[in-house]
Amino acid sequence: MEKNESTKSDLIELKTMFSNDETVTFREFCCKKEPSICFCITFVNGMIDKNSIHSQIIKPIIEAELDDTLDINQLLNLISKEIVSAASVQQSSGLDNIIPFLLTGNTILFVREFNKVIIIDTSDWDKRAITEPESERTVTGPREGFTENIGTNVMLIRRKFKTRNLKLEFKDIGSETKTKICICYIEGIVNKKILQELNRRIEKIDIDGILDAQYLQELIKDSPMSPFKTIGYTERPDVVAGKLLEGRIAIVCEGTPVAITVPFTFVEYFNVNEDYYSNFYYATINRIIRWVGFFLASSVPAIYLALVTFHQEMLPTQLLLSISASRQNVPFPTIVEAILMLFVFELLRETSVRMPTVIGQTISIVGALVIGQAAVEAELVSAPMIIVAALTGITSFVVPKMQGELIIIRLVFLMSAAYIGLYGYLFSVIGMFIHLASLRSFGIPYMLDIGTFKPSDAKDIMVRAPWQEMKTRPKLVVQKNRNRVGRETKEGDNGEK
Amino acid sequence: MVKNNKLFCVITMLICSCIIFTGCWNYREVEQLAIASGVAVDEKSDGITHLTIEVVNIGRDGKATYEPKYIESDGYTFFEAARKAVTKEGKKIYWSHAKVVIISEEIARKDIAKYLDFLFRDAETREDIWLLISKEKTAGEILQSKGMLKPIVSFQIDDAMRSQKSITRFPFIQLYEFFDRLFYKQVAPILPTINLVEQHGEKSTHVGGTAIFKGEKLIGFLNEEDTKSMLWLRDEVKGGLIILKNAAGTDDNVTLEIYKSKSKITPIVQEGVLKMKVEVDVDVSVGEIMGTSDFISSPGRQKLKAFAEKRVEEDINTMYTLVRDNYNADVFGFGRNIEMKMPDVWKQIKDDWDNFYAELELELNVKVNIRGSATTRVPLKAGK
Amino acid sequence: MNKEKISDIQSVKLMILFIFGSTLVIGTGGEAGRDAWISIFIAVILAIPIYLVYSRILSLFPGKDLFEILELNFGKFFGRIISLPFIWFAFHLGALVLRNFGEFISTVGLPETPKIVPIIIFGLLCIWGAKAGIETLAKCSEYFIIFVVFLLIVFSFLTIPIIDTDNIFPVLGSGYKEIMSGILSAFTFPFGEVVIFMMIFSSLRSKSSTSKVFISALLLSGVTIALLSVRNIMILGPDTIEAVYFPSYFAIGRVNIGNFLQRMEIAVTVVFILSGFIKIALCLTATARGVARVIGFDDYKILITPTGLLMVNLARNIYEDIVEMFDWAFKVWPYYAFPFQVILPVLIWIFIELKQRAKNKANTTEVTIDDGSSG
Amino acid sequence: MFVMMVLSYAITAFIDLKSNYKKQDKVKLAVYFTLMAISCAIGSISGYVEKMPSPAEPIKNIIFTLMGK
Repeated sequence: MEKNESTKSDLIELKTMFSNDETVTFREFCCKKEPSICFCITFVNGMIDKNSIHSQIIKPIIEAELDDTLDINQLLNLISKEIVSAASVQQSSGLDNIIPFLLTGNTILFVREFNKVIIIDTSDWDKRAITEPESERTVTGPREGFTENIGTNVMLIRRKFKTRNLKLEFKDIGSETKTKICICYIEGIVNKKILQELNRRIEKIDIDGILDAQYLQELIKDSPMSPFKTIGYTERPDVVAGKLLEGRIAIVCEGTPVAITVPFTFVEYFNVNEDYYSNFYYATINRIIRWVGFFLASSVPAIYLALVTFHQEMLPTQLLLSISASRQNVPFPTIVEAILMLFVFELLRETSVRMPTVIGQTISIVGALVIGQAAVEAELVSAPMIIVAALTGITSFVVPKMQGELIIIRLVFLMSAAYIGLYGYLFSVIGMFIHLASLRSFGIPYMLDIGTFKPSDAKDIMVRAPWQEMKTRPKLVVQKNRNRVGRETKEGDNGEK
Repeated sequence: MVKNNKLFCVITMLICSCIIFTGCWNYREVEQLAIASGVAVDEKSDGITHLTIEVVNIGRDGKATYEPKYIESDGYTFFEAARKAVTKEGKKIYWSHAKVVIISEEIARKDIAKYLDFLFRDAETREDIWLLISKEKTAGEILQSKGMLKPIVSFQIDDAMRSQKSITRFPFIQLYEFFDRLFYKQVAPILPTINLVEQHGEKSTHVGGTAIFKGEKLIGFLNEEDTKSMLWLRDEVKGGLIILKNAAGTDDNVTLEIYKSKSKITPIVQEGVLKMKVEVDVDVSVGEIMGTSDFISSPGRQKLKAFAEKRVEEDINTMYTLVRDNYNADVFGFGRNIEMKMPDVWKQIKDDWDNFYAELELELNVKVNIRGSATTRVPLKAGK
Repeated sequence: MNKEKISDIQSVKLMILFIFGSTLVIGTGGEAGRDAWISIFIAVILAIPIYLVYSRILSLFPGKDLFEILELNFGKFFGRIISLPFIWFAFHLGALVLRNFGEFISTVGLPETPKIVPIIIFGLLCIWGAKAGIETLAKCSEYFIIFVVFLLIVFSFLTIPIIDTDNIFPVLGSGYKEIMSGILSAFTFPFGEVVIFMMIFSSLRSKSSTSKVFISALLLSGVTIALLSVRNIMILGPDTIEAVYFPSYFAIGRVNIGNFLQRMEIAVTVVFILSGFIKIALCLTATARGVARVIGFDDYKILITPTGLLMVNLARNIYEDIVEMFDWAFKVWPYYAFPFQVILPVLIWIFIELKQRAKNKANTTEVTIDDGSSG
Repeated sequence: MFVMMVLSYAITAFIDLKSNYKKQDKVKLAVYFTLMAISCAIGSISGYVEKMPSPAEPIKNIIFTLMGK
């Protein structure tokens, strides 16, 4: 009877543990035929589906014809195999094992005072529906995006691969939160070295809680002080699928509607899933526009400043005269003007992101009026500077994933341009190149080796080649199984013609 | 991982601190500049350089206004005078956008190179400035005339110079070409000249004619007609008009418009004498016939062609004799031509080129091809 | 000592940028007047055997740089003694290029800024680049060369309206003496300077094609420099080239297309800064490697910052002014650099070759020489 | 000037070595700081002295004597 005592104390312990917690419910009931066999189920309100508890657990057990003579194991087997009709049922024992299940929406069934319990999956809590991702919109292409639920997210990825090669490895991270993460990759394509490196880094993580994938990102990325991302993220399952096919690894993290992908290279900033869903000429043009946008967003203020304050001879005479005219009564030096305007722009951007949408509109109108028209008329800033700030602001949205980085790059460029003109600007560009060239993401060079890659690897960088031409996966990431489009596909295409 | 971003931070820090602590050496605000658009150089009697600098005065009264402002400044050197102007203007004079330098005849006759050294040496001044020789008493008064279309005289001169291709009345020479010529002694430098003409009772500028230099000294002028003839020998005619007075024995004046012109200059040795063989090949169209003569029909065109060829030939010959005999300046680059095509001969005559040039004969062959008659087939006249 | 590896193409690109270095701005072979380009062509041809010597020395000992080779062949003490002049040469060259750059900026760009400012900043940048390692530099050079080639091509096309082909005639018009001294000047600056690469090329990924790397880089850059020299002569004429400090800068400055595309000299500056950065960073790497080897360090990177700062100091103090710099570059440099670039390497090569022969005779059964210079 | 120089060198050295100071052995650090000190000294001296001795002059003289000019 020692066991009985211990089980009893388990139940009692559980009760005392959650004595003030009203969400944890204990319900005791007995079998109709044999009232001596008593049961107690416990579950967390709000995380379970009451209907299924009622119809799959309580009702069948109460009505079941149980026999008092059965010993505990037989009884449990009988209940879990013949009576409880829930989808997932398992037996367990020990409080430490039980509590995590209880807190993730399972129902725990105590039989009499026995130490063994049955854990029944009745979890059902309110989830956000699968919606179109906000930050990565697409005109064509799928409209589904990740949600906060890791199960849904993994499901969204799995649905795209109907082979057993898709491997999903689950892990719990965080000493307090025990956040579930899932490492997804495709066996046979993935680079084993990168996988090992990733696992090694995940093992090394020592943190109390992971609330968002960003925590994870910062903990496992290379060169953590670099402003550039060496780990990609996306809200879209189709993008993840694409990256998996390129041999990358995706990590889905519980509670985060994004998946992170490794390794991440610089060019991926400029690749958008839309590219693959539209005509490749159009996609190529868009990509080039994105590169130009990056250049403009990072360099326009610096170049403008350098030209206006150091290299006036480079401006055409008419332009010089009109800039000079518009700056006639402006009280600030150009550099202050530039920093001020960029700051105001970032301020407006940040405000409008945090504001409710309705007020956001007001902000933009006020912003446009105040920093545009009125500021120029009051001769606080010059009109060309408004144009520069606006151009910079708009172009920085062309590469949305890079916004944070762009602010830093822009500021560094601007400061060096203010110091020694275009020379300073060039120096900082060289500096950026040194930094980028020395970065690595999980052993993969961040910037591509132009000289060592074959033209076939270039097909998905500045241009988006048609799929018939993109026969191989990127060499740097994938070492074996590089053929992307099989021979059959191509011959089939020809046959149809 | 090598932590490069550390140095990245250093450079950023250095840049920031330098801005704060040491000030900015070349940092200058654009509105702090007095943008010079042109300068006229004169010499005062006692060897003092007198500059008239045209500065664009930018105002902003609702919308931008640009007006010329003239600063006069003296100094023993060009640079001193230019720098002294700062005290009068209050802002630093900015030279990079200057379009025009007008040099008075007086200076040019003495030694033009002296005054150009600053323009050549200074990093701020550009090499694509127009250099003009004033035919008025002082160069300053040209700059201070009133611009007809643009308020700023220098900009107007700039526009006029750029339209050279359709006028062909002055040589198209930018400052750097003049420098190249100065460095290369064998070719005599030339420059366009500028003077004032009266229009609606106000004086405005007019560019036309050529100033001929020998070395750095001005030795004479060519009028506009001769300038065109000279440009033919330099293969620089790109367009313009040929005016035939009393063409082919009639009373009518005819204007031919030049489409294309090519002059081929080769030195030849004929009976032991070195000669320059010049073949001018001009494509023209009949642009205007002031009269009723028939120059459109085939025989008429032949007549016109023969007359035009003769006229051009005469013009060139007259000009050539004038330049050769009066100035003895090889403005056509014949010496350079000989050096290029007959390096051995050149080595022999190089040192005695001036004397040799004085005897150099021209073998001229002009071919005028009438390619069309603009839009009409007949001369304009009352029907019969 | 290092695990860095660079591919053949990367090293060719590094070498091309290195050779472009300050040459594109300062110009070379100016002694030959309008025949400078002929001098450059001949210098390229004359450089081929020397380059073969360099690559032969390297390919005899794959994976080793000059300093290690010297130690192996001359013994620890003598090897280090012989290393010293090479270290000095790399150090001095880096300082010279840095100074060229400083003079260039302060002459054409920022006359009111003290010369030392751009020198220090550029020096720090090069230190950063050198510290990032030769692999990073190689990768940077791959990107930079795109910009450089793009700018060179575009701006050479833009100059077409202002070129005057007459300027290069008569060909071979200047005397043979001038052409000869033009050849010497073009050989020592920039082609012979590639001797620096012997000190850093232990990182080549493939062993057999060292000579291919050297020769292809030489030909590509040599032809480019000669063509640009032709372009400059056509635009400026030999007399003006002689009169100005930075011919390319002046040449591009005359471009004016449609009154809008004008005043584009900054393109020359961009080319200079990009290639100069590579050149100085490589000189710095070579110096630091040499010093590390001589004092017996296993990691040269820690020495980059101090040597780099010393280089900045040397660059600052080496000349009084731009006049002295050009005087020195044209009159002294050819004779000064010649021993480092030709005499010493050739002597070393002969010594090593004889030693190898002797060794081979001693054990004829084992022939392990990697004959890379035959290609 | 002198203080500025020392400061800037100290900052440079600090940032240069911050990440891997502990990994370096004593000899290397000694050489490192000696070289930094020399360069710092030259740097601050050349701020005061009108003309620093430069290797350009002697090299020029040697070569001119060798070439017999």
